[in-house]
Amino acid sequence: GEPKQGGVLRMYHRDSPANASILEGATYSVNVPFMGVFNNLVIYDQHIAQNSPDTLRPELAESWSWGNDNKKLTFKLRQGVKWHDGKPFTSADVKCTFDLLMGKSQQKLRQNPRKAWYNEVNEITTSGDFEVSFDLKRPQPSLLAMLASGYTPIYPCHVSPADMRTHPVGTGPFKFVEFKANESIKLTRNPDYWKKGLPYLDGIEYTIITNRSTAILAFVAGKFDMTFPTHITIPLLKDIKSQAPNATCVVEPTNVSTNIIVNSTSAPFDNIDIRRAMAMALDRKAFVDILFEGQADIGGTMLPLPQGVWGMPKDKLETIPGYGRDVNANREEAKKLMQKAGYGPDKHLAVKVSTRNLAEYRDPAVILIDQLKSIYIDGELDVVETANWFPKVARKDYMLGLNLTGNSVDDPDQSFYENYSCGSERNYTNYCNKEIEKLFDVQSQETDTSKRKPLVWDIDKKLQEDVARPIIFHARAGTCWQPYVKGITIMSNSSYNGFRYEDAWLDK
Amino acid sequence: MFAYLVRRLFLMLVTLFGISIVIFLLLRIVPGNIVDILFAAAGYVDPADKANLEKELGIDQPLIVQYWHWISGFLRGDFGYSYVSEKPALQEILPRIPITARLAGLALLFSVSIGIPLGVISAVKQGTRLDYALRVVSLSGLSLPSFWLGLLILTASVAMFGQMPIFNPNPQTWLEAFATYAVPAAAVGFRSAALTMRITRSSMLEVLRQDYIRTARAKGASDAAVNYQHALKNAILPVITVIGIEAAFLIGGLIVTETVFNIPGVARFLVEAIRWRDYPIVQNLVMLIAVVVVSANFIVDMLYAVFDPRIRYTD
Amino acid sequence: MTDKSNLVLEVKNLKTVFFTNSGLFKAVDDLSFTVKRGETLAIVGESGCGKSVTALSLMRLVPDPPGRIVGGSISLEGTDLLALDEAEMRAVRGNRISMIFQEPMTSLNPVMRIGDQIVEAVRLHRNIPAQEARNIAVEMLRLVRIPEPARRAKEYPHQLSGGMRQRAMIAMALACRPALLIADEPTTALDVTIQAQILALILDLQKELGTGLVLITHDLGVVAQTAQRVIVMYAGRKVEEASVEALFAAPKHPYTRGLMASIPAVPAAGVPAQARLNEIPGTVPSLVRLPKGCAFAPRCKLAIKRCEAEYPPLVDWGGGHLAACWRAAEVAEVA
Amino acid sequence: MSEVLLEVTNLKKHYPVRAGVLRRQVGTVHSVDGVSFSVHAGETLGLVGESGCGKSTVARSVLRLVEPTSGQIRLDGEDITHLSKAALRPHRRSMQIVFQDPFASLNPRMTAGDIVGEPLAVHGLASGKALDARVATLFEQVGLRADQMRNFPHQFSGGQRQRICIARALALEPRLIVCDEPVSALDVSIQAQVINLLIDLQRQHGFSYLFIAHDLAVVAHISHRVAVMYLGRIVEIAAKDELFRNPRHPYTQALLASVPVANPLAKKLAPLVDGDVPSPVNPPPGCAFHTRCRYAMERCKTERPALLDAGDGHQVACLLNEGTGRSQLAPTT
Amino acid sequence: MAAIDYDVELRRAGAYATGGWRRVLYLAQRHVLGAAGLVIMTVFVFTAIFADFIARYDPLSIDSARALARPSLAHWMGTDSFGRDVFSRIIHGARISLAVGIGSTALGGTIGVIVGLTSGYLSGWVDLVFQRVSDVLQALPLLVLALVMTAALGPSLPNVIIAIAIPLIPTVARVIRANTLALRELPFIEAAKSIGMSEVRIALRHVLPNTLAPLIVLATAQLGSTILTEASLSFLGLGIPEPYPSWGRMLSESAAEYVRTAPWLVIFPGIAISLAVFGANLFGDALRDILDPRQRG
Ligand SMILES: Nc1ncnc2c1ncn2[C@@H]1O[C@H](COP(=O)(O)OP(=O)(O)OP(=O)(O)O)[C@@H](O)[C@H]1O
Ligand SMILES: Nc1ncnc2c1ncn2[C@@H]1O[C@H](COP(=O)(O)OP(=O)(O)OP(=O)(O)O)[C@@H](O)[C@H]1O
Ligand SMILES: [Mg+2]
Ligand SMILES: [Mg+2]
Ligand code: NI
Repeated sequence: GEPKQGGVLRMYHRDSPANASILEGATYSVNVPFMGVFNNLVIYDQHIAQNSPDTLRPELAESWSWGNDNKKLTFKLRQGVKWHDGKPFTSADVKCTFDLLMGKSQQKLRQNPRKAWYNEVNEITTSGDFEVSFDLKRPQPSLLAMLASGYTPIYPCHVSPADMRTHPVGTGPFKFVEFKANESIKLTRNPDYWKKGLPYLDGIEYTIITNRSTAILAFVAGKFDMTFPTHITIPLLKDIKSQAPNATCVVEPTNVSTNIIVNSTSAPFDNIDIRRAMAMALDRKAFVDILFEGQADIGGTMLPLPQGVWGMPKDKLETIPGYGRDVNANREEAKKLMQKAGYGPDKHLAVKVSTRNLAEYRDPAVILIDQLKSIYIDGELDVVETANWFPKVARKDYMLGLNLTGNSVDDPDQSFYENYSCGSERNYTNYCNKEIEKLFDVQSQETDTSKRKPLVWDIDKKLQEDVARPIIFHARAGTCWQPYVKGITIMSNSSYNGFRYEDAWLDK
Repeated sequence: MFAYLVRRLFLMLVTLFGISIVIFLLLRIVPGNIVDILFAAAGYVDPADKANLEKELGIDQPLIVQYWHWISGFLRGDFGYSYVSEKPALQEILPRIPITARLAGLALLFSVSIGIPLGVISAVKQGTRLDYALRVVSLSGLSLPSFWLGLLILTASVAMFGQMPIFNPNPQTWLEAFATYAVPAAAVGFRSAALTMRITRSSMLEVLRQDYIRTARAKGASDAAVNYQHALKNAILPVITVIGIEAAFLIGGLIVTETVFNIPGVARFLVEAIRWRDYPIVQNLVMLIAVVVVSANFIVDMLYAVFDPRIRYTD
Repeated sequence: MTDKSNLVLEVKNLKTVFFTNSGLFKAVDDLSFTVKRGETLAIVGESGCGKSVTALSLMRLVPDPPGRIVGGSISLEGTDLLALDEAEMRAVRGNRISMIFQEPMTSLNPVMRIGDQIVEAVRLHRNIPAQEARNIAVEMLRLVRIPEPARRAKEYPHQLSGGMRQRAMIAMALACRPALLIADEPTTALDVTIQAQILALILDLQKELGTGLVLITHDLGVVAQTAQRVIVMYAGRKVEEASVEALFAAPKHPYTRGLMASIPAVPAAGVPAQARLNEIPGTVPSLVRLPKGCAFAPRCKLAIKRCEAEYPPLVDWGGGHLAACWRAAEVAEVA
Repeated sequence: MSEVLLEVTNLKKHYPVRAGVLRRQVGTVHSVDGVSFSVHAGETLGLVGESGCGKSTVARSVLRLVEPTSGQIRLDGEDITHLSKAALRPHRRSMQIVFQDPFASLNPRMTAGDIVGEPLAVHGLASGKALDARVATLFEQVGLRADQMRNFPHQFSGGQRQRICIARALALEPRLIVCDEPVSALDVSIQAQVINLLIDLQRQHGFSYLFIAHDLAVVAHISHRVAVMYLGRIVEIAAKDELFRNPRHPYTQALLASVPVANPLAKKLAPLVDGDVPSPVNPPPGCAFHTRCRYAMERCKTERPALLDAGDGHQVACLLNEGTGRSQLAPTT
Repeated sequence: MAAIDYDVELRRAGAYATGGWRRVLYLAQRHVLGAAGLVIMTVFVFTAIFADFIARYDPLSIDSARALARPSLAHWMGTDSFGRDVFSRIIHGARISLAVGIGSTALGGTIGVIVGLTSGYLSGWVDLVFQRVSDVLQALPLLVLALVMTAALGPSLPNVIIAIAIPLIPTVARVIRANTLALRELPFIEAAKSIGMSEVRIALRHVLPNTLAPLIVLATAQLGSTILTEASLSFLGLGIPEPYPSWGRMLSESAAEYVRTAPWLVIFPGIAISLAVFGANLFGDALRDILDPRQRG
């Protein structure tokens, strides 16, 4: 039927985010509840599941244009938009936001995890209250993708970053009411929202429930209208369907890849043969079968097709060593490599597989260890607490690590530069290949998507062949809501960008 | 009596001081601090940012300074600010206390009001089927992991009533209030009721062997009078001690129960704070808990004197 | 033989056993005796010979399990106690028949005021208001010569000395003016000077109230000073019964004789240093594996074949002097 | 007389009563408050007194099982009051103790043989076969069978247990055996056996005994001399005959008179003293007995009588006896 | 008076059960629950020891083809989502749970005994310090302590054992200390002193053996609670990590996802934990009755 005004959407939240500041956040625990408070310059269409350059929509910007050999991106801003505290929104706010992100302003973010996104941006300039331009060092068509991410809301100039952590002020459809750590997050309808008639909901209430069973039970018992987005594992999905047959559930990729980080700086994985053997011993399908009952994707660095925009075509994928269909043949070859390196049935290689103490990490690690047995590698699981994980990785105090890499936008620039460029903070393995880095820049500047894709595929394939960070699979997860909840679209190639909820409504 | 009180108070202070040191040091021994945790989600640690943040939070200072800073604040009632929420720690802790207190109080009530009578019955009927049955039930109470019991209760109530008692901060009806507190309290209380019952039973059995029980019988007192007036009054002493010790255990049980029933009390909050290495919260909360536990033990000692005239706190 | 109307207690063939994991303890075996109004009957014997069990049997307070009265009759002022149901028995206990226990330290409820414990004893049997009962309690404490009885009534047992506690026990036992008082080693835990005080007190009160008294002790000196009649028990059985004078003058059972000889008397002047005592060789037999014949035979100098085979019957040697020994007649001469 | 084996001079043992924040001492239990006596070689000194008057404390102090507060203990002329534990060890062989409760005095988890052999093993006097043989001899000496060595304490009767304790004390061939109420827990007929055993052993080996009991009659039978204690002090010491024939202290008299005589024709149960024993925490000033003494005078409330010799080594601590050398009290019997 | 069958009464009192096996059988009859507990414990210990022979599959071997199989003849307790045989995992889990239970009880017990003995025997300032330390440890909720400890030490089998053992120390030490203090007053200790025995030897030879009974009773009672503590830690994500098949983690993890879809994943570990703890408690209770009727706890 027609969208109806009214009602509060009740959702549970999987854990208590550190604070309410999306710019400082690095997990979708922050995005989901607070994205509705803000607007971006541009945003992915909230009702098209696949984010792609074609689904970019203006938001606070009414339009944008490329100039100066694609090195200048200019936005015309919407007029008459007000911050939740009544102050008018202007181009100054946009400049403030990006200066903050680029570390150029007086005020500092406590954490700035996505500073690297703006590496190619020289400067932000305003021209009048309602025009703002990004000056780039070189063309970077992907910048728009980053600006459209849920991670890139526009912050007001007049509120300090510290206040944004505890009491965020935005221009979005919902106003922040309160955030009680470990308890609840409450948003209420912004009656002065610049999109007339929106939002439909009177508010959104998140109850924080860390225990998954409790949360699911509560959803089944009708305490919630919706589960936390992409929080439902495949086994649980079955459970929910059996208990709440009316609920609508969707399963979508989360654009989080599960991969292996290899410490190639010290023995034994300084030996490329052993690295290759390990990569070839993987039975990716087994991972997917066990952990997702078949419902996950195998691919390279970029999210596989069809949900992914940049994924390699299947035939290309299967030419990569270790991706071939015949696992046994792969392993035979892997064994040979191992023997070449001096290992065999009588001389096993003992390896520690480090990972974080979370089920999403531990479970694949267990399977990994089991699979490595087939090529004379005796793995031992080394479970690390969250607090120790990155310091440990940074110290290179591991042999193999089982890691999850989340991609906030389905875009090669974000993925490649962040994870594989020399010196990048998130390039844990310090994989550094100048050749490939050049290729990164080439694809990055290509404005024609159809020409850019083959470039990306080649890079992706090369990365896999180099065993830079072997990708095991790309996870999927489910989201459920009660039948009367309408206007919800779960993004199929990102889990950070689809929570504006301005036109979600309740058919009750 | 006065001298005793002063001495006890002094010992309590010594204990609390010890606890403050232990928890302070333990937290620093635990690898990683709030900064690591904050950065963990981001997937990398920027050393400069990290140093900045550590400086801002004051966790780069020498331990002695940090300790002094904390403890002097604690004594002044200044609990500092939560690292995570950046709100005053007191403001975070205080509203959660009544919730846990209600829960703990109810659980204790449950434990005492079920445990003691059943313990007496089981002791008086020692060796009968009833005794066996009660003992088995109480032991099963002690054998079920409490999270498991909680989940069973939740699952069962969803399966049977399509409803579940999930925490409701503003219960409208009596029933809601009941579900909010009573069910989880019963889940925790079951275990401690089992414990109370066991202690009551063994204490009663011991007392029933005493000479003065025989004296009471020789006076012609009825079984009921002997069991409840003479025996229970004496048997209650060890029970009281155990209930005092239970106070500390209860907090542990509440951590799990609050998690399962999603109750925003201090116990679960503490676990979260430990996870976040939120020193101001953990340190102050642990101190508050310790104050409660230590006071509970103190009250128990005082109750002892009420129940047992032989104990006069002169030394 | 005796005037039945004057009898307070008549015990016939009392038999109390314990079923224990080491076997059947015949703690009291075929015991008969009587107590007259105002009379003091002493029961003596070594530790474990069944004195306390006899007392508990009279009160029907033998712990069950493991104990059980398996035979005989106990008639108190004409009613057979063993035939009463538990409620009727409660009405008798503490009322017509009372008991003072050996350990004054542990026999008082430590968490109840002395006064309240006496009040309870009174009110269980007499339907009177609390205040009146309290007055009676203070009166009883005064009767047992506790100084400042009103204050002491408000105190707890631990605040009293051993002697005072025992007095309070006596006050409690006598609160309802029972027909029969059983005192089970009432002074063993006390010092001689206090013992003398307590014994004197019990006898005074007994005279005053005309109560029948069963006094259990292992101290022949106490017996000599307090009792009119004496029963000597050995291994659960009565081996001799006589008036106190007759018994001390001429014991008829070798055990009694040995006992008397082995008790070190306070020497009148002239006892040589290091006088060896007369000892009874051997040890008291276990009540589980009693010999078939006379239980004392293995330790008895006079034992003959017959002693080992047959248990000697209790024979009246005149004047109510009963003894169970085949050679009772010769005892005096042999020693 | 023969040589002095043990000499105790002005022995005091005070236990602190603590209270307050810093457990400051707020009072003192005057368990033993200035006791002097001596035991000669081959002699038995009996020590009697009411419960709690400090008899056991004297016994423990003599053996240095508790540290005396002040005073002097000389064993064989050597002052052992302040010897270190190590220096004391050789002297331990000269003195041994037998306790009241034979069951509690035996480790329930050791066999009788091990218990008796332990002193020998500790002092390295014997081991292996020799040890067994020695233990067997000891068993025979105290009237136990050697085959009972392998039994555990609970398998023995009370009298037998006390024999094991005695055997353990004998193992080191001591010269002095302190007996702290060794027969109080025993049956009357067994008590006689143990006393006879002690007497026999003394005759054979020439031990000295410090024999503690609350039962005057028992003490009378085994002792050469008797000391009477009241509230931490010795009130009278005399040769046994002298003491019983001519008790001079009112307390001794009361004690003697209170013992029920096993003779129904001599009834005399009228108690001689009234009242209870005062607490050793606040002993009455002056003569501690004055609260219960029927001869008490004003002076008794303030003046503490010294233990003075009244002739023939008969020492009394009573103001009535002062200076006269003769009791002014009428004998009570 | 009702006729009394002496034989029946004596049998009930255990008079015929003398020596060796008969006594054991009698005690088993008297303490049916305790005997049941002993049987349960024995079965668990047995399975733990012979896990390799009893388990029919490798508890760690993963096979996607047979994931989430219902209980069947091939897999008595079904398989988990990794296709691991639940029966084999439970059998091997007995090892882990007993390792945690026995390990932490033994560790905490040993240290507790040493501390309790020393402090009870030496008294003085050693005792005073110990008292205050145990006050401190006891005022901190056990689970909080264990939580912080595991966080500090990192999740691994030995660390979990240590984390659970530490809060145990004061409990054990208190019991031992109280016992030592009581024993110290006993004449047989004085007798040992009087023959010139050294304090250490007295403590080890006379005091320690006599604290054994209460210690055993305490230990069996603690055994159960340590297993439960491990389960609770697992529930909070701090228990024994993969790949060890700890019952606590098996239960707490599958409880979330498989209660309804694959209940065997939840039922069997749940039963295993409860049964083991139940058995330990039953046995502990009976032991207390047999060994030390006056011990409370
Ligand atoms: N509750 C019981 N269980 C088993 N046996 C018992 C029990 N009470 C008494 N007996 C046994 O009954 C026998 C008689 O005991 P009783 O207490 O009557 O002796 P007693 O003559 O009073 O000795 P004492 O002088 O030591 O008080 C003893 O051998 C004892 O072992
Ligand atoms: N360790 C101690 N601490 C404090 N007071 C003590 C201690 N040992 C003994 N006392 C006190 O010292 C006094 C004398 O005790 P002791 O044991 O020597 O008396 P006793 O004459 O042996 O008595 P009994 O005849 O009862 O054995 C008592 O009042 C006792 O309470
Ligand atoms: Mg008795
Ligand atoms: Mg003593
Ligand atoms: Ni001389």
